[in-house]
Amino acid sequence: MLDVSLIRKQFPIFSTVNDAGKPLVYLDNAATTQKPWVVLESLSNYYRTLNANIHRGIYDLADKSTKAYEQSRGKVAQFLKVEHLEEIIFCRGTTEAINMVAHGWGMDHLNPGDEVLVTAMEHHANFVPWQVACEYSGAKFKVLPLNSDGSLNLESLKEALTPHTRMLAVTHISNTLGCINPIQEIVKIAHNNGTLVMVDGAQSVSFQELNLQDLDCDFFAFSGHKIFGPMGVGVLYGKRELLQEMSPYQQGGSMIYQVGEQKTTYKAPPHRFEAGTPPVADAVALGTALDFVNGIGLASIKDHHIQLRNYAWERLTTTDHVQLLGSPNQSAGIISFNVENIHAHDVATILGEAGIAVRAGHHCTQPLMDHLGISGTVRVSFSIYNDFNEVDQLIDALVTTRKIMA
Amino acid sequence: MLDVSLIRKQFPIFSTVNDAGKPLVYLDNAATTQKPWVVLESLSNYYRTLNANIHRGIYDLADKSTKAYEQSRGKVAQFLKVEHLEEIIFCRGTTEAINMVAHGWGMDHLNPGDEVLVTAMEHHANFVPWQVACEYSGAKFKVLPLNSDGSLNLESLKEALTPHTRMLAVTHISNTLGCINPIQEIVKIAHNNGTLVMVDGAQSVSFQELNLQDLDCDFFAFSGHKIFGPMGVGVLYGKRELLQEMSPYQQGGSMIYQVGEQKTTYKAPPHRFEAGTPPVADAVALGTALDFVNGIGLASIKDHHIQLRNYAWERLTTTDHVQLLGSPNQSAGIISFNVENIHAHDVATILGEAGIAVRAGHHCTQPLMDHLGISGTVRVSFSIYNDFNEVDQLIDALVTTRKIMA
Amino acid sequence: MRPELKALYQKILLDRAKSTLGFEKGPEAQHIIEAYNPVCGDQFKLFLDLDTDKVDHASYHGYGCAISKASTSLLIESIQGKNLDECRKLIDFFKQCMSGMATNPGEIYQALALSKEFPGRQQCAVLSWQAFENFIDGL
Amino acid sequence: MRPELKALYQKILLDRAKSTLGFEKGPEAQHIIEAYNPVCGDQFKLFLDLDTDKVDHASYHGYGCAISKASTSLLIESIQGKNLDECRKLIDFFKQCMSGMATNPGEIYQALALSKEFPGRQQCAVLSWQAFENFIDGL
Ligand SMILES: Cc1ncc(COP(=O)(O)O)c(C=O)c1O
Ligand SMILES: Cc1ncc(COP(=O)(O)O)c(C=O)c1O
Repeated sequence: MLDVSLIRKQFPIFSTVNDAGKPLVYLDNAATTQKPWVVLESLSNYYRTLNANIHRGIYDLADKSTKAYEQSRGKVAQFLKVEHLEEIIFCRGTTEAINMVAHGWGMDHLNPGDEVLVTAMEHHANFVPWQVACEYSGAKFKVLPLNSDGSLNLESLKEALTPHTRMLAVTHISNTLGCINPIQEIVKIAHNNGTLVMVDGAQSVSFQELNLQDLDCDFFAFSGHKIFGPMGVGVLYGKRELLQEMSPYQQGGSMIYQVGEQKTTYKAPPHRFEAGTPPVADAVALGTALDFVNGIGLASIKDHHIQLRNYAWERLTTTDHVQLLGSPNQSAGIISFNVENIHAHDVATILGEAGIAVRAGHHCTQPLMDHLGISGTVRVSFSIYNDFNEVDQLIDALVTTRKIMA
Repeated sequence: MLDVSLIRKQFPIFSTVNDAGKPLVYLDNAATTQKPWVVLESLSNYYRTLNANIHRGIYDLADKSTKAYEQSRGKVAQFLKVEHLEEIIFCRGTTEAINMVAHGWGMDHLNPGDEVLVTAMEHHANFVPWQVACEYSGAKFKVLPLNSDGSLNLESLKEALTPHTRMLAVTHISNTLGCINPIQEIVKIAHNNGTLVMVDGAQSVSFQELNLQDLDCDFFAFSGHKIFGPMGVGVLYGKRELLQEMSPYQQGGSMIYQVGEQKTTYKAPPHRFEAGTPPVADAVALGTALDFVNGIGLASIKDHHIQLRNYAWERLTTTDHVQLLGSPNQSAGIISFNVENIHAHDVATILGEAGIAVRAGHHCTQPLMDHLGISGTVRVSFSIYNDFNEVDQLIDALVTTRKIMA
Repeated sequence: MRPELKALYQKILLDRAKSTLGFEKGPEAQHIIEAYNPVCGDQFKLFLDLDTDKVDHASYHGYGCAISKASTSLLIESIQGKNLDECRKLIDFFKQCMSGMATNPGEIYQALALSKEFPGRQQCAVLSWQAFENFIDGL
Repeated sequence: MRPELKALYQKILLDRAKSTLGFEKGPEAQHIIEAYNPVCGDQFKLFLDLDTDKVDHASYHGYGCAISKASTSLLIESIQGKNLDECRKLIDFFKQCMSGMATNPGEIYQALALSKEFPGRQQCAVLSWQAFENFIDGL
């Protein structure tokens, strides 16, 4: 286990208390993570010493600002183990990254007769943009059914792929159930079929070491705010050859080669996809967040997540009236459950009163809820600053919940 | 004039020096403004005490975070004097705001036979998205020619509008020449013709008091980073009736009403247009930046800009070999010029060495450069922390430039 | 734990949430009103038969948390047999209770009003009432 | 002001930038290479006539700053009459000069190399050389 007390000291938010005076037990890390001092300092330092618009100015600050921004791109490239810097595009987050592909790539490459396949466990961000892209292009939108426990079935996948399937959109880790999809295998199956793969990495990037060259996926997206970085910045990775032939999703300053009255040409990637003033400070601070993660080590982080998850799964299994969803195998630090006859929101309110922050609802995965035949779940999701004691507090609060709601 | 020494104390960047050891004379405010302590503190405070994902959580932090975000929306609404909160959409900046309209609105409302009119002084951000939207929709893209000094000609505008003109895209203030366009009059002319108006407010929002109800424009865009706020956040204003019938430009979490396997419905504005995790901290800090501006007062700020501009214009006029562009009337704190026989980049490098940050180039207004028959300009742009003495330093450095390059 | 939590989830509210009073599908009803909260997925259908301007029969179906169920059940019971003017008065009274300004709110209304003390829960209390008000306004 | 600035804008570079040597349109040339910097708008056209693998005639036209003009003029002069192998060696030599690793760079190359001391200016020095290298690589 990580030294949690040491880690918590680096996160200022843990000195706050809630309205009921309780200290924070933050178990909503799949929604967003808390920020360490170094990231806040990085943000502030940027604005105090480097702030200038990038890629256009020929004075000191503009140059330093540009370098800091591009250096951060380098950190992301290393973090994801990708070969070419220009395969890393800064954007607002996972949602925008996927929209850039669904609409930017989709616009030119989807036609009537084509098919797009998404799994039924996708977050709305990797579901609805494809649905809309299909609507506009006339392509067929297909949803891959899941096993009854909500996990992916590779046999169904093979069956669902047709010669017309141009794109498979699949999440690396389910944000609701925590199950980890075998992306490498999935990509092989898809590529054998001539199908590209868009991987939603929102939940995997802070859980395990990644090597996109090994995964061999065509596109990959993640959000800075889910890996201790600021909100408002995220990353789209795309294979060089694909980005080179992809239309820009947005047009504006910094991405233009030459503007003519009737025709405009664009720069090469990555700049083609970064129109206008980007969130420079946030991008720089994301680099700092990745340094922070590397400092702890993703192997230790993964181990920490899994230990917490196993302990919580075990304790929840032996807690009366708790119904766990998903399966404990092959899964990250995310658990969904329900308490018999008590609505998830009522559970969350009572936990919240005890200072325990959990999420209740459909977690932006309505198709998965439909598949499981439920309207929502209570979800706990762990991070490096959580410990066993917090799991115990969760269990106690669930017992209290039953008492109050009985 | 504002009390510049007092104001400068609030901006930490002015304690830095450049590589040559010179203190910072920052005259590139049209590109981005520097940030006062209160804004940095607001950012940091958000992450230290409120950080949580918004609109979805039912615990303390999530609630406070959501309230801070929505409160900031209220501040923007007040700042722009708009009637309805839901007319304010947070996005990354001016560029994204315009893309949202060009593509989101354009997709449903532009058809072959329709026309879009943009002026030749537009920033690429209010030019290229319309060009592309026309390309996709089959509408005609038309560029309004300017007077020889680069200013707008209302007679030409009247002539250029046809019964097919669905949209007029026009900047409030030219980011290259500083000229102020009479938006209220322009909107009347356009509306009389049944044409909607998209106003690029990137340069006006930090210069003068705005009342969008009086201006009566249909869409208005600005960037937080040009008004002392963070990079990565900006605002699109749209009239309620127009937003209500507008398709979302991006799809994802938080903007969805209900997801079905074949059909998805969306929330009402503004949430329909804020897919995924927004830059919450940046939006909150933008609210703080607006408070800061209100504290100084836009009337004083405008006066300060104009005094600096008039003084600089006068001094530049009497400096040998300086060719001023545009006209001094009706213009904001932005001046473009060239030094005879010396390329703008060489000027900027020598000024930069003296600690004076200016911009050189086409300023993302290539169509305007073509119109003026030049390849670029040196641009100085003022803000609240600039003073007459800095203008004098600029003039001295220009004399030095001539000496070095002679 | 603050006393407000116990006062919110008090017996009268929980009993109401569990009661099956008025919980009944009415697919043939004259009017079917949807009350849906996209944030949490709570979803009720209100089934109404009007006799000119009087509520002849009302029932509801769907799912939601204890607060939204209790509140919906209360609504359905309260409007039974009322004319539209009375319904409007009832809605006003409900709003007053929720804002703490009613002089004599009654136990269950008081409990519902406490929802605003808890992050994101007030919406649960007002969900069906709002949908019903929108319906009446649109008549 | 640091001495580097004066050393960058020294007489030999400024003279070169102003010289009209090789500054001539060649619309009929065999090859027209575009050297364009989208950041600043600097834009040159290089006009080349090749005789099998030898540069028979070279000229350039366009506009840019003192650094990019001097550098382009130097390029055009240097490749005149050279064969492609020699051109490649020249490019390598230029790169070495720019990185400060050439043993005997010569005054004007040294001046150009100083561009990297100034924000955003190195691109001006290498613009045309890069375009020319890309052209040769693509032959
Ligand atoms: C699996 C998954 N995909 C996409 C998203 C959307 O990320 P963001 O809101 O940062 O764009 C999330 C988080 O909400 C997620 O968990
Ligand atoms: C007039 C004008 N429009 C649009 C923009 C683009 O703004 P942003 O880069 O913040 O999207 C700018 C600034 O670069 C501008 O000056």
